[in-house]
Amino acid sequence: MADALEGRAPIVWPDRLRVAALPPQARFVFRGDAEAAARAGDAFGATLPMTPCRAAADDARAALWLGPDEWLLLAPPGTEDGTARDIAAALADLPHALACVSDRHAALTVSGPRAETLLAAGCALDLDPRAFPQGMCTRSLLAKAEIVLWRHQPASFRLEVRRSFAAYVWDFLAEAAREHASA
Amino acid sequence: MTRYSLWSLLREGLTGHRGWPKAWRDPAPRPSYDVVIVGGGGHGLATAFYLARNHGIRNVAVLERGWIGQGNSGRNTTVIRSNYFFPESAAFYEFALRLYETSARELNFNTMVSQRGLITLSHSRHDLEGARRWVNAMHLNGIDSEMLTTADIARMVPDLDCSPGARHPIHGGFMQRRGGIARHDAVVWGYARAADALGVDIIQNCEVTGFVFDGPRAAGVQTSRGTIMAGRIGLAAAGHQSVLAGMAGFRLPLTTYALQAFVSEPLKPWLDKVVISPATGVYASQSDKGEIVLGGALDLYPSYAQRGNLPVAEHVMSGFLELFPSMARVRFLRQWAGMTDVVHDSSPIIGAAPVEGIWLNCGWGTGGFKAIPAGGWTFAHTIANQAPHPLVEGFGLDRFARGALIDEAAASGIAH
Amino acid sequence: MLLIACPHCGPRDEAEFVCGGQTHIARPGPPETTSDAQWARYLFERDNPKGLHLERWLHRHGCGQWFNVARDTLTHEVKAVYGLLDTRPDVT
Amino acid sequence: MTGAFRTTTGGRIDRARPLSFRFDGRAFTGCAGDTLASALLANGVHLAGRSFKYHRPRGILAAGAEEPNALVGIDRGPGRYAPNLRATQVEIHDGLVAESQNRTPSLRFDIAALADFAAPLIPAGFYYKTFMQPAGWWAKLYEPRIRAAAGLGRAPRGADPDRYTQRYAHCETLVVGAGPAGIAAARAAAARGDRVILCDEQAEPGGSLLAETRARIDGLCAQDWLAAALAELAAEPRVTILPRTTAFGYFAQNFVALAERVTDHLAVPDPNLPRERLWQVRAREVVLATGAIERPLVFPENDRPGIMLADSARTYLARYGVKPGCRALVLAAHDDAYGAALDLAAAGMEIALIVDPRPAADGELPRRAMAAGLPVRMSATVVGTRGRLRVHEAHVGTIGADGGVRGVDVVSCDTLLMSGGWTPSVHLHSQARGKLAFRADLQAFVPGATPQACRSVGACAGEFGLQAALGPATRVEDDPVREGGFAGALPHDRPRARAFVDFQNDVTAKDLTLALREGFRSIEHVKRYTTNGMATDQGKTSNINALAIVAAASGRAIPEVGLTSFRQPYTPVTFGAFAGTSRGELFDPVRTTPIHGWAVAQGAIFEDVGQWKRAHHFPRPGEDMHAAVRRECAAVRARAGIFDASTLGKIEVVGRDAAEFLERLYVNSWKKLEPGRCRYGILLNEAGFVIDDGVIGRLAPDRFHVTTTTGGAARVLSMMEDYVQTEWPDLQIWLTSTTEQWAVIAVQGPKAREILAPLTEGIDLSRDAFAHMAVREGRVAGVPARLFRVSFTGELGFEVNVPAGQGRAVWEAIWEQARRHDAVAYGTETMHVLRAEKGYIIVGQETDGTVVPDDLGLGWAIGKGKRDFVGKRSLSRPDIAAPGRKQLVGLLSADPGHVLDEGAQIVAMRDPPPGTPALGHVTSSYWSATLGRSIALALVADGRARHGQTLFAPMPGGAVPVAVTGPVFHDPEGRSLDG
Repeated sequence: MADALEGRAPIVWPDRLRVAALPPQARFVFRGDAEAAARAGDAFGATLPMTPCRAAADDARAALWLGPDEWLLLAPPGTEDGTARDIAAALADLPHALACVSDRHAALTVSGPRAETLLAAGCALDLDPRAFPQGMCTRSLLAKAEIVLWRHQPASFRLEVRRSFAAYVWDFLAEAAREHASA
Repeated sequence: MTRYSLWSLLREGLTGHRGWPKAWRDPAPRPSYDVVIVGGGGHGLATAFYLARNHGIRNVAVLERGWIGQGNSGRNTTVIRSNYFFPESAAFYEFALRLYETSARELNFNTMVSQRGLITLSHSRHDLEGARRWVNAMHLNGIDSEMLTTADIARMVPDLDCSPGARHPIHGGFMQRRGGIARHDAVVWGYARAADALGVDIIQNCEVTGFVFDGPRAAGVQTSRGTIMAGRIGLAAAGHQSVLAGMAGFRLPLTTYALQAFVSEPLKPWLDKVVISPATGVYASQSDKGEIVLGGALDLYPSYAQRGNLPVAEHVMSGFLELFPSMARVRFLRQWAGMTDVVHDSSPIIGAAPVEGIWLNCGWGTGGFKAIPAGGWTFAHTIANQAPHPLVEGFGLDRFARGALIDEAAASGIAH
Repeated sequence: MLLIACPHCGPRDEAEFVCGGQTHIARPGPPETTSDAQWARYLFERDNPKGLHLERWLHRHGCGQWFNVARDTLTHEVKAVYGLLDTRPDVT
Repeated sequence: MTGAFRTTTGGRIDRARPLSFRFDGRAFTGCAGDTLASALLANGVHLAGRSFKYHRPRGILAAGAEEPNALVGIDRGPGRYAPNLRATQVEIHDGLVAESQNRTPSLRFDIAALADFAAPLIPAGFYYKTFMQPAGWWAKLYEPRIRAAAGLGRAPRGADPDRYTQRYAHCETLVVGAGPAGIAAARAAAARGDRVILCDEQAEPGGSLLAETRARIDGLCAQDWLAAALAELAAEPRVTILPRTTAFGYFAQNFVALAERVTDHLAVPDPNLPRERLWQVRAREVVLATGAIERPLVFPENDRPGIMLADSARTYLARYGVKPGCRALVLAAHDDAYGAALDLAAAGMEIALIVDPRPAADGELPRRAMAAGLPVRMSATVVGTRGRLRVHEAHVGTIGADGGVRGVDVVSCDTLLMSGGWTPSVHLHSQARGKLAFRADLQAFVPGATPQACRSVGACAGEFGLQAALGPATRVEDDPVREGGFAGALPHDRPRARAFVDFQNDVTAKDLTLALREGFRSIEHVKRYTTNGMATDQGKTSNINALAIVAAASGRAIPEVGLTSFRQPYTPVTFGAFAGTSRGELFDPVRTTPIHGWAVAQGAIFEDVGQWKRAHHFPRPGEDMHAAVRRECAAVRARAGIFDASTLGKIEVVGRDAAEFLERLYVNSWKKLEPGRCRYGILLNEAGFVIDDGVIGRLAPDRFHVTTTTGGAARVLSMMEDYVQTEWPDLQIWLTSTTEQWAVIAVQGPKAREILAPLTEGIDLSRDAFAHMAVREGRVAGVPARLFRVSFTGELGFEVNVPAGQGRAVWEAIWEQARRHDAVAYGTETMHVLRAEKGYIIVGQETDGTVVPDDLGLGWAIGKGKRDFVGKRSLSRPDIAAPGRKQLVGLLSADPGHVLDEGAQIVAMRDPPPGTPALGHVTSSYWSATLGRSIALALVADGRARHGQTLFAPMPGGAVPVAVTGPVFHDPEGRSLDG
């Protein structure tokens, strides 16, 4: 399965910064009310957070709050059919919408001590850990592209970007990263 | 009125310029006038001038909240042109441009009209088709315009990035040679001085706070300098027209947005055309003082703040650098924002208000300056005859209910 | 750059939002009982006040939700943020 | 030695690190730490510029951002020329190349200075009064001359190779200005644990402390105390100190823009570093510690080289180890000028005379000056000076009780230092929409109430002196109170003499009074008429004096006259900083489809459609566009072609009320559409005009696959969300954008079925099982697919939707099959031609936002008996329902070989008189390979009633006759749809 960032070698400035593309991933957009979300969480295997701008994740699966009735679900590649079946079965009697969007996005990570500074070149959010702690996620803008930004580790952010914007986002980060090349 | 000329300048030069009379008087408001114009901008002052000159109505007052020309007349990018698409607009703006061409001698005040040519760039095949449709329509309307190849443009504007590798490569464009710029303050002051000479009272620091009614008919205005009765009231307060309408008890199809402009530090002559680039959302010219004048799109929410926001500034200036990559080191000196009354179809409103006794001149969006002479001329006619001037019959308020919109914005895709 | 407190996501810069203009405008209907004048007012006429303006904003690059904002068009001060279906807040 | 006027000790420059630089071609040496101004002064060079209007020789007036005269161009090689920089802000580096401006041929001899002799004839606003006769001369003669004379620096040539970046930042406390007050505020905030940003426009933080010579702070000399304080701040991890960073714009909600100059001061910049960085700071509180600007005095001939601000001269000595001259006359309307005189005298400069317009000065500094034996004359002023390229004498007179001046003495001097006191820098406070209050004792405006979380401290708040800046907790010794402050013009009895107020724009006191005489009473009018305060320094040294002169001349108090508004930027900012990385490819994202790489490899020519790159045609070797398009068209009609339609917008509409939702939104009816079927949908705005269209397939009772135009995708989704959330919250539906989830491959042509058959599993492609306008789910080339049977060409057609990640693989599999049938890949141009032959519209081409469905002959699509849908009510507005609207027709030019211009106007007469309104215009026009002739679509008034008529398209080469037909040129019965 071809990813929009295939063949992009990571940008690495040792002990400062690392920008790397992530492999393909099963993705869903789940929409429904709290009850539906709760049951979908059980079926999916990761809780759908009710707190705005929060993500719940284990090693394999994650559920990101994107809106009061909208979540982005991440699961291992190739699990699309199974996941869809499980959720459909569990919510047969509950109104909801599930759309598979595995190929809609490309994903990358920005990590290292300079990660916040690099993202600040194009993202207006306050990324200080006190304002944007681990586990926080949100849709936002990076320069001229919409992103989903998730601080999935203390010093690492995951960016989900629309497939056709992936090249732009990568090139933007590469350009902005240049000034960090020199310590 | 002492005529301005090289000779009067020489004469005064020898006597230390002590003999110049006031450009206009500073009269106290009288209790009543035949016509009261609210708004001392270009449109209001030109209306007063043409009321006096074309219609012999000289018992006229122009009421200005602050100082004349403090609104959009003094806060625009001074572009004049008549490259409009629909016959109604084309005829109107062409009339304005022709009046501009003779304004300096007409008003005996150098309005510095500079018909250096106005180029609209096409950045895609589709743009180019639009441009051709445009030019053909202008030809039918008897207005000069010509298609340009990329090579033509590169010749006329040497520093423009015409390379095919540009993010938005230039596929060509079209030019109105008679388009250009004028000196905005000179237009305001020229009309003010000429109107004053014909007996019009220009009353500054006079804010309208309400209307006086005689039954259903508006018969005067309350102001910060007392009540002033009026046979007819003309509202020409761009940026505040909705506020005035509210005082008079009606609403208008207007929304007010901030439009920013940017000026660079002065440079030696560098750009002798006006360049408009819809795809990058910027237009540029160079003033006689040498400043590069940039304009762009509206801020995206209603505003009366006369201040701009940073994202629009960034967009305009990055758009400018896409066109002129050599200008990154040049510095921007001054920014300002005007308040533009935007109408759904980007065409003006001239005609009767829903309230008897009140007449409207508004809705110029971002295109009010280039319209000033015709706006004044036709508004004066409309007020004097209590019937729309033929050129503005299509621009009445009734068009909205009928659906007879003259949608320049939709037809052109470029903001006005 | 305005700072607007999204009711769901908290304060965000204006770039994430789209302003939808005046709020509390009911769409007239049904068509057959709506006069040309009524319809024109719905399509075109707006309050356009200098001062407090009740307007709709969409958090497009955020939670995707529309909501209402009470903003001063002269100072850009955001006086209140409230839900689409809520009644107008008590601000001046 | 780095200049004859360099002191042997003192200052913050490094005498051990000489730097060579050039000014107007002449080689000079300066020291590390010099500005261009200090280095020139050290070499005895005062003449640094020419004024804008009269081209008068001008020297260095100040030591900072307020400098109006010493503007230079800096040349760092191709594309790296920067005009109009202030010599007082340019840090020198080895090899710096600077040139003066606005002079021909040279700074010392400038022929344009002839303007100075014409000065009596060209006062403020002269150009409004002349150049009007004879007609035409303005355009041909006067204006070009005026333009040539105007302007300062020259424009750079060649693209700037340097990079610019931007950064957002958030902090609890932003401190603007790293002088004593700013440092005190930053320390207090840091102690609270705040995130602090401390920015200063100068090369090193410290402000006035960098040149403080007397005071001791906590027992240390000012520079030692400063070093300690900065070290302490630098050690705080949450404190960011930004030198060379100007806070230039203050926006709503405490949003402040800073411009950081990163590499200009370096001889060899690191190529990885940006030249400048634009900071966008959101601060909980902003502390303004922007200091104050010393005020020049307005007296006759006050503009000669060698005439400087007193405290600037002192700064050059104390900070840069430079003596401004040998013999100074000091014009002191403020005690600080005495301090300057004391320091300069101590450095060995001769103080010829201190002239003080005040009747008495009994402050600490004047007393010290007198005690030190410096000659002082009270109640006196300077009424004139001499010296073309450098002042060499001053004429001093005594001010009588009546205000007249008499008893003029000539004092020789090579330097004239002046001080009218200090003007607090309230620019940012004012930008923040704070109010201003006038303080008569200072003759200046100080900050008043502010609507934002913002406070001013120190000199910019009118609180002068180190103790006031540092606060009671810090012990300051020898910080005497300084008094005085004069604004306006000093008295003199020389009616013809010129006393300059705005040095750069050559505005004199007489220009200001002339404006008043001519009726320009508002200060804004005076400013615009005289151009006072409109130079590149934006009136930093001139506004308050102009205000005072206007007030005095019109008998009003200064606050009555008011103040011109302070606008961003505080000092000029490069366009580059505003653009940041948003240049070239990053100016606007380039979006490509999953199949893009394949098209590139095939040598496709692309076109921009919004942000998308779409394959326009696929030329074979030797083919031009027309040949390629003809071949592609013929192949599709005869056999088949495949087309990348991935850019089409796609929205998944799911929920119990999905059909009802579409029913209310689109003009068509949807409730009766069976699962597995599709329909062509038309979307209007409430004004009734067509804004989008596309095929909508019903996958299940509660699930629709909606397609939109490429350009409409985002707009339509927002519009849908708008109606769902605001108009119809009663509906139970959800929307998900799937535009980028699916790659879409259109297979069109009689062979389409045969091409897909071998690749398709789980879908019966046969005519009866899979009718036109049906949708099925199955697998294509082993990939889960949604297969639509639709046609935008009039031929048998399918659109294969597969997950984008598989798009290219599936495309290549289909291509393999296609080649067996001698099918082609085709681009957007062929797509356009084929659909035009069938009279299918393209939104944005046949529509322009003023077109309703009936105009396009699409009235049939409107659901019968639908009570309402978006835009329905508008369709019955009088002028929409009225006859005479423009309707879609076909046009056939009389000469079949003539392809009309798209955008050609259509009229009834061969030679219409100018002003004849057009009947309509050509919306699409192509050569049709299928018909072997040209075809066109047009919107023409009453078009449907004109079939058979001959109309004309006026062209530069003469009018082209055209016959009006129906819009469907090919296969009107639709036989080909089933292959």
